[in-house]
Amino acid sequence: MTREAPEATQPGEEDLENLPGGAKAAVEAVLMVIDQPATEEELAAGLGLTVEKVSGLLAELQREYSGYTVKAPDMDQASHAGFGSSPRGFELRNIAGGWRIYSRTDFADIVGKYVLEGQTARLTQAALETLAVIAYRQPVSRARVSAIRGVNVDSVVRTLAQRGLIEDSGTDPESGAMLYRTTSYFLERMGIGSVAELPQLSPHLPGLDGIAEYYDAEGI
Amino acid sequence: MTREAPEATQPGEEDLENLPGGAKAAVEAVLMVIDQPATEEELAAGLGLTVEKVSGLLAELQREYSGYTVKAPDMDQASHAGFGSSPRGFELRNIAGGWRIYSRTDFADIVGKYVLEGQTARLTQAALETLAVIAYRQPVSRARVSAIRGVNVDSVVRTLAQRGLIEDSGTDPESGAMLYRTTSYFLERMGIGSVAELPQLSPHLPGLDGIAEYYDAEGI
Amino acid sequence: MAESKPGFEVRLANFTGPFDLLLGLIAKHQLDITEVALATVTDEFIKYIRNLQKLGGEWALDEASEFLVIAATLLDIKAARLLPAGEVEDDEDMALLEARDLLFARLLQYKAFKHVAGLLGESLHQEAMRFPRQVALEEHFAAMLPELVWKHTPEQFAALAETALRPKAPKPTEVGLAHLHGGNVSVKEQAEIIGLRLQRESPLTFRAMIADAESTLVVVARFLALLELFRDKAVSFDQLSPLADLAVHWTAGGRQWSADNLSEEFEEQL
Repeated sequence: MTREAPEATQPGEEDLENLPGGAKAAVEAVLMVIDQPATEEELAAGLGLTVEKVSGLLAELQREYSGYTVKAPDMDQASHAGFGSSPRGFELRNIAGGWRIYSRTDFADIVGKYVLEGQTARLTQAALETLAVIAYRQPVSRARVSAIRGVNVDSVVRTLAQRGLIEDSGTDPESGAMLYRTTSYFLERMGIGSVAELPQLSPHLPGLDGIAEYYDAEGI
Repeated sequence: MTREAPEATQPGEEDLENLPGGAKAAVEAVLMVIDQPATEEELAAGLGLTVEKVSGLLAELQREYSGYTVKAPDMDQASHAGFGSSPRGFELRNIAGGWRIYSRTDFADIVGKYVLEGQTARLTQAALETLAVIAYRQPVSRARVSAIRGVNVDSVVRTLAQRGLIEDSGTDPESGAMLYRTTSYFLERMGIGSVAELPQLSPHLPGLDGIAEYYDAEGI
Repeated sequence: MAESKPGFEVRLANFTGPFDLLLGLIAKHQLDITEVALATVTDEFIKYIRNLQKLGGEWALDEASEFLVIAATLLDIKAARLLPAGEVEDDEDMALLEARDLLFARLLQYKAFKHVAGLLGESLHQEAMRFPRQVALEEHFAAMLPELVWKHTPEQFAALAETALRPKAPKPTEVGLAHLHGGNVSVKEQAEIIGLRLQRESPLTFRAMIADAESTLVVVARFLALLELFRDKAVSFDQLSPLADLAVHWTAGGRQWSADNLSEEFEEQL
């Protein structure tokens, strides 16, 4: 195992390894108190570890929680390396660029009874379509979303903003129109790391090479 | 192992055992996401298990998290029974009859430092405005405040509650949504004796009534 | 439309089946849009929606607005398809053909977004089955937070509340809407323009009528307006040979005519 040279003020890896459970448990301890996803960089900086080390520990924890037996190279007793063969009730996921603990899907019904807050009503078809246009065309003005959907979207856009799924993203320098983009909460709710992970739009959209130019030409 | 006869609508022990990780993982799933400590009775009711069964599972989880090798009587492979010999970064504690998962005390320094990183002594503009809306429209639900502010206020409301400026004030009998009000600490910081002493607002501002119609129309 | 409900079915002389399938066939050019009796489709749809309402279906509104979007686009395409389909002879015909393709592209794009919206809905639903750990800070950590700096007087706080509670002023989007759309082109407005022009001078060629059109949309709108005027028996056409100039005659005479009397069909702005 290579040891990094921690800064003097940081707890550093050596100190952490002296605590029960070591650096891995320290990462776990922090994951218990965060209320939004933490990036590997934030965790590394807070714990005085390198990003590589933190990445490795997170991957190890993720495997342990999912019930795979871990054989870490520096552990003597693989059977004692952590969680055994059965999956835990929770999982560690990397969403919207950060790591966070979630209850496992299998227990959705049971957990749902305890966690009423934060459960949001399903979006209407109109809201979903508007959200889709904004997600794939961001940053985009309301007028352009309206033009694509063929209906006025003002109230739907307001609802999506209230739900925290979209936000203002400044104004278009040319038209002065307010532009909208999706939020990191949207990524969290979708369970993806970035908008690049959204399903491809083009397979559903054949022969539309000219459409963007059309809208641009119209100044929408 | 005795098997209980759960109510028809409850998941019941037999169903739980068919899920990955079984009843123990189900208890864990709930414990990982609840904010308020849950009693054994509450857990038993939600899971469709007997209180005895839940007690046993809680004790088992507590031991696992603390790193004792578990030898459950009905398990063949003790080494695979759960967490191995090294303690986790979290612990299961029973405080005043309720169970909740906390970060392990050994890591208090590290976690404390992580939590304080980037914390400011000042409220953000978003937090101040949200607090103002709650102060003048209390008791009020998060969804209503979101509707007034036009953005999602979930994390800001959490910050204000954490800072002791607002608190739960029961649930709305109609919607079942959690309502918030300001605290006596808020009055203290404002230097006033009661919310009645807050300066009057212009009578032209829309009250909750106007918002309610708008809000119901949105179907939120 | 979700699989859980039967969805809207169309019964026409040359097609019977789900509305979605009809759109698919048109999209794949396997069915000519000009052969679809849109009026019949609309009548059937209204019947279908009434039934849904009777059953208390809450999706009636969603489905109705979706139908309106598609039907309006189909109507646009159908109208554009009535253009001469022969060889492209000059830039003007080219522009009209492009307008038709763009309208068609708009329909395809709408359907594509509708499809991915379904995928997004599915992801959101799946993710809603996982709950993040999002607990309040443990008390001993909360106690470590720096003491709050509070320097607002009750008056300043009230001013803050005034700002927060005041209804938000319309965003700049609203102000610039007309020019953002490249100028909303209204069929009714264009009908007014060509109506007045024809009352002054008749006959006029279509070419002359669109000579001053500043965009393709205006050309399309004027064409649609002519169809409307024709239906209202305000104009008549003659054309000496296929693809020759189309001469438009004003036939409403001196009787009271106003674009306001045009049917509501083209209320929607292009």
